[in-house]
Amino acid sequence: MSKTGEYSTRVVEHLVLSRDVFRLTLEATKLAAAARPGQFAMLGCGSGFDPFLRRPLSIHRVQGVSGTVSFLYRVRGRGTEWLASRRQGEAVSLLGPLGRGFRYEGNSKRALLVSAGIGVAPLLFLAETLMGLNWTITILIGARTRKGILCRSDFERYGRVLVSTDDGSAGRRGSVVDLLRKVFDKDSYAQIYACGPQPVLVAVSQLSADKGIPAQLSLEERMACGLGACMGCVCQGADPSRMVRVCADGPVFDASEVILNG
Amino acid sequence: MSKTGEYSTRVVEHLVLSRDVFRLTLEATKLAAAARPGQFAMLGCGSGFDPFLRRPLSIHRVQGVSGTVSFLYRVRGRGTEWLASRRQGEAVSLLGPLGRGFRYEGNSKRALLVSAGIGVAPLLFLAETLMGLNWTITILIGARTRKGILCRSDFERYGRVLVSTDDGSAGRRGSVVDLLRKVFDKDSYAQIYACGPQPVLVAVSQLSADKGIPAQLSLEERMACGLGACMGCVCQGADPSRMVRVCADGPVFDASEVILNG
Amino acid sequence: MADLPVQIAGIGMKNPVLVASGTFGYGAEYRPVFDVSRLGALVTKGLTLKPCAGNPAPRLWETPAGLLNAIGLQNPGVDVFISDILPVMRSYGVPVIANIAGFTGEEFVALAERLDGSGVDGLELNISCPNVKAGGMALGADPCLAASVVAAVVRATSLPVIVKLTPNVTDIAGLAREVVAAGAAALSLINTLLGLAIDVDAGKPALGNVTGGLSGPAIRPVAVRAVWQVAQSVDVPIIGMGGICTGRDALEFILAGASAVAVGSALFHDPLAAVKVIKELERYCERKEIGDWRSLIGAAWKRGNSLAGEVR
Amino acid sequence: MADLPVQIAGIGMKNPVLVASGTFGYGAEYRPVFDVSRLGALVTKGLTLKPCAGNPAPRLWETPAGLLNAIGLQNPGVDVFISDILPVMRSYGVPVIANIAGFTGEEFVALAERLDGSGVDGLELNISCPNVKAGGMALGADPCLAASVVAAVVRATSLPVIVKLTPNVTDIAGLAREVVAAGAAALSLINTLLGLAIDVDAGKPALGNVTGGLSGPAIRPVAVRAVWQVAQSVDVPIIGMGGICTGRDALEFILAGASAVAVGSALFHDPLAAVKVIKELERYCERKEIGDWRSLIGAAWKRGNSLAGEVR
Ligand SMILES: Cc1cc2nc3c(=O)[nH]c(=O)nc-3n(C[C@H](O)[C@H](O)[C@H](O)COP(=O)(O)OP(=O)(O)OC[C@H]3O[C@@H](n4cnc5c(N)ncnc54)[C@H](O)[C@@H]3O)c2cc1C
Ligand SMILES: Cc1cc2nc3c(=O)[nH]c(=O)nc-3n(C[C@H](O)[C@H](O)[C@H](O)COP(=O)(O)OP(=O)(O)OC[C@H]3O[C@@H](n4cnc5c(N)ncnc54)[C@H](O)[C@@H]3O)c2cc1C
Ligand SMILES: Cc1cc2nc3c(=O)[nH]c(=O)nc-3n(C[C@H](O)[C@H](O)[C@H](O)COP(=O)(O)O)c2cc1C
Ligand SMILES: Cc1cc2nc3c(=O)[nH]c(=O)nc-3n(C[C@H](O)[C@H](O)[C@H](O)COP(=O)(O)O)c2cc1C
Ligand code: FES
Ligand code: FES
Repeated sequence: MSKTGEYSTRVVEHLVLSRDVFRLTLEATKLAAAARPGQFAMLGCGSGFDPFLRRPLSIHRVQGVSGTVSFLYRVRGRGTEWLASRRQGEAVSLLGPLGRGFRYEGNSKRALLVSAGIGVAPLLFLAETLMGLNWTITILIGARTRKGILCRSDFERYGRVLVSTDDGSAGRRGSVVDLLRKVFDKDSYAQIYACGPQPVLVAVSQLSADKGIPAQLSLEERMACGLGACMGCVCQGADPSRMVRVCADGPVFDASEVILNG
Repeated sequence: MSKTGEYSTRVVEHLVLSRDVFRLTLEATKLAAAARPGQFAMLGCGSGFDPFLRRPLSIHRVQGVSGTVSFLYRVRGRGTEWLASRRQGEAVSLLGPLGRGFRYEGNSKRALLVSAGIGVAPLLFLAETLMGLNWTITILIGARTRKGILCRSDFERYGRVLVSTDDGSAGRRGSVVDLLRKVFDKDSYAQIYACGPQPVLVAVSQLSADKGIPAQLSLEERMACGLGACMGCVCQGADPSRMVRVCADGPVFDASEVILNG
Repeated sequence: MADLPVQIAGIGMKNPVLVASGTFGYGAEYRPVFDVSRLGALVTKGLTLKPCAGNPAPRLWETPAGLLNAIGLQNPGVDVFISDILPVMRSYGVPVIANIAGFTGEEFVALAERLDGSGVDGLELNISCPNVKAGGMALGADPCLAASVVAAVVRATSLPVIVKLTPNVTDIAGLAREVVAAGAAALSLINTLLGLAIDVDAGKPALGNVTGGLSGPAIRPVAVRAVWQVAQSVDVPIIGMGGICTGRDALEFILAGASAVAVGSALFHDPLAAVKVIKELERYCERKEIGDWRSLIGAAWKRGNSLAGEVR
Repeated sequence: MADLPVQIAGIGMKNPVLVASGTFGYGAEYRPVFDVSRLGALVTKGLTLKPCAGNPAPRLWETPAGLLNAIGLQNPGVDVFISDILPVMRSYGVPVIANIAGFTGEEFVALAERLDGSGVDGLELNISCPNVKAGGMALGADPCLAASVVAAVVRATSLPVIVKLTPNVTDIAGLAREVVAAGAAALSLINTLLGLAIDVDAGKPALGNVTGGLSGPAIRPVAVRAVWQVAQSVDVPIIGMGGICTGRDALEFILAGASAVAVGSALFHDPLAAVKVIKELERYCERKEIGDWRSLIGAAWKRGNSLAGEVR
């Protein structure tokens, strides 16, 4: 974390992946050198004081050679909308890398990555890193429809990819949680890594407890400082009297460290 | 004024004339058809609610055939800075045309146009219109230095252009007010039209009163609605108990209608 | 499109979207831009007994997501309003609410008497203007004084009396209770927040009047809080205002307890804001298949009653 | 570069730019981003007698040019602060001001006693937090209660006592006078404005605590007004805060009467905001060739005395 800093970066490439999903690549040499999978950055979104807060986005990919960092994001509201209007060569302010990322432990070096929707964002960087460490990985990607399955071919470079869609238009019909249960019954893993909507995280957390396999979850909360200073982004810790900060104590938590609601 | 409306326009051309002066041309057919010299528009400047207010800019030029309207502006603060970042094809919201423009009266059809700095903006549209009405015009343009003299060649199409600069780098050395006094002593005019900083307007007003030649002044005040509704943009009327609205009663006033301070 | 009828203080409106006093002139000013008869009701610029020249310029100063103003009630006076302006306003076929501002309690009564039978549909008592030295906020921030003025006006007129409150007080709910007890048929909230800006280049206050009133999106959270607190404290309808720019913003006020909303400074950002708010409310009610939109009023605290207790 | 020294309540600072309590943690959090020893002084997150878990999530909600928060004073308690955190804070070589929050007057006294001799350079009494049910704003909005707490704390400690005021009152200048009469050596203003937002999709308040405190550029005009009014009413130095993002913003507060400023929410928009404010103030003083920057304090009303009378 010693390279955490405030950087003024330039847009190198900005791709539209689907109607509302974009991949933004920024020139950010120091960030590229310092970033670890699961960490995030706070991006300035807007020209005046409205929107006021920066937006947290996971580090999706790092190209050490070119010194670039990519983010994969879905346009949700006014901040991401503004971001989507940035063109090549324009400036984006960025604070990062932030937070505690994924940890890689376990003797079997077999990992299961579980994601849904835009939740794939931090897992691509993780998959690449795990492959470099000789892990064997299986990646589950869920979405409502075929179009919602993101980065499938990117992930295929790093491991086995299994897909599910609610409408069956790609992969297995059903939710990624169903898929997860199926896969789980057959194989064994040293670690589960998950990122996605709350129900997916809750299911992974449950399964992790039931089967005694450690899981790491990437959480989201509204953030102001991103640095652990404001106490704004808390989530219930396992010790009920303790609120943990998603930005500084996370965003990646062991499933056993937090109590998810919902 | 019946065509006054709120329009979503597109940038057709955006030229940098000098370090901080831009000419913005928008596709705005209805505005082009309705606009009269001396009128202005309120332009939305910003993507969120900050900056909050629209910026008043004079209509600089109208191309009826192509249905475009041009604005000539100097970057002063955050609103015009944002405007300057708009590129071709991007949208700009605009309310207009607004206000009471210049009036053309007088039997001699001889007009003197006086401006300094960015004050040339509304006078170009006026000059073109007066020429169409067979007026003979003299245009005085003042600035601090040579680089500050704007639109000289444009004006030369419509009449005689005399220039002054504080440092003597173009035209006569001195202020446009000195130039004005000189020109005034020699020739006679049916009307003076002036736009520029307060001291220029005060001098023109004074001269107009002294010599008994009517002058029309284009005033500036901070504005919110631009429509005469909020009473925010007032200036002291000749009747001291009456405050006049620059946006609706002006922005062009007979020098005798208002009391300028400064 | 969904119907959005509402009655405020006995004034029937075809929708709950009004304009905020002082931001819409007398309606005619906005006619070139949109059909003002689309609105639920029109609210006039503050009227005084005599013509009023207002404050010295500058009267406006932009602030982050907001605006400071110190107009100082420039208006032609109630008599010219009744003779020259009101007939035009009435021709739009929309209820007209006269916003009145006395510099003393007696002036409020005199204004109310003058307007009784004039053809306006209701009165909005501006006992909350931060931009005048007498009357205005000084009067409206003191619950006893405020209540006595309201009681006197209610006695003096047959028109429905809406009272507009200032947020520049320690306890707006307490103030609201006093004013309602004195006979207010509805409340408008909020008026502007007392603010000041320094023009750093000039080294002095930016406004001719020194202080001014802060409005616009910047103040919306304060306004929604005021509506939330007051709606749970009194039984009269509330016209909510303060930074409303979109249908979503209007819904915040309605869910917090407002029976109608007014669009003010947003018109300066987007002159079509008020019509957009109407359309967005209509669309919301259709999409959510809401039978009577009035079921939304106060729904944020009526639904989960556990919430309701926390704030008072 | 120009020197910008100042003394606030006897605490010497190399420049008048502080950070606002609760936005800067305990300093260490911002160390990766900039050298925190550049600041005039550090102000801690609000400390309570016992460890405090704070309010339920969500605690943050963005608003136009602002932020609503309802943290509820999450902190490890004063004892852990003294043993584990303060030594680190002191190592930066910058004065440390402890912001303390009691839920009762007695707790304020106990906190002050605990911190006396601990190594902090001063106390900031947070009698203005809108996010706790006891103490906080309820206490700070009542001039008598506030004065009695201040007097008790002043008696209990040898540390300089700075009192932080809430803007959610009818008469902040009157409140300030009471608190200064009770012994406050300096005032901090303003704390957040009481606000509320509705999450329209959820149909209920956006914050876990229902109401929250509004901060950021949105509230700046209210804060500058408060400083302007209070500076002309009392003779102690004022630390001005509320939406300060740039050197120009800081100058607004200084010209209005603040002897120091604090940067808070602006850090969320731009983590380098506080250092930028320092640099911009230095550059301003150089460009304007100002000998002693303190001549700027209150210059907006000291210069033209005719202005000074208008607001009180
Ligand atoms: C650690 C972390 C990593 C994230 N990584 C990604 C990513 O890689 N790709 C991606 O598409 N999204 C990611 N998100 C979610 C992303 O931050 C939000 O979608 C985004 O902030 C929405 O901003 P907006 O202005 O478009 O929406 P608005 O709704 O207009 O935002 C309003 C406010 O709410 C906050 N907010 C809204 N939704 C969320 C959310 N889900 N989580 C946190 N704050 C939110 C915004 O930051 C802002 O302060 C991440 C969130 C966190 C906390
Ligand atoms: C009728 C009219 C016509 C104008 N025509 C032109 C023109 O053709 N070209 C041009 O360059 N400028 C023109 N101006 C001035 C122009 O409106 C301002 O320069 C511009 O608003 C500055 O905005 P900003 O955000 O860059 O500056 P900021 O200082 O950041 O603006 C802050 C606020 O002050 C207002 N403001 C600042 N300066 C002025 C000013 N001089 N007059 C009115 N409001 C001001 C802004 O509108 C805004 O509300 C005109 C002004 C008026 C009233
Ligand atoms: C320029 C201006 C003039 C105003 N004049 C009046 C007035 O005459 N009477 C009144 O009761 N309120 C007046 N107000 C207050 C508004 O009616 C409204 O209460 C306030 O602006 C908050 O709403 P908004 O944020 O939507 O503008 C005025 C506001 C502005 C901005
Ligand atoms: C997230 C957050 C936490 C805060 N916590 C405290 C606190 O613990 N004690 C306190 O006195 N003020 C607290 N404040 C108020 C700030 O210190 C400051 O008074 C206020 O935010 C206005 O300044 P700003 O607009 O620059 O943020 C907090 C503000 C924020 C935004
Ligand atoms: S966002 Fe400030 S502590 Fe996490
Ligand atoms: S800007 Fe509103 S009256 Fe002129």
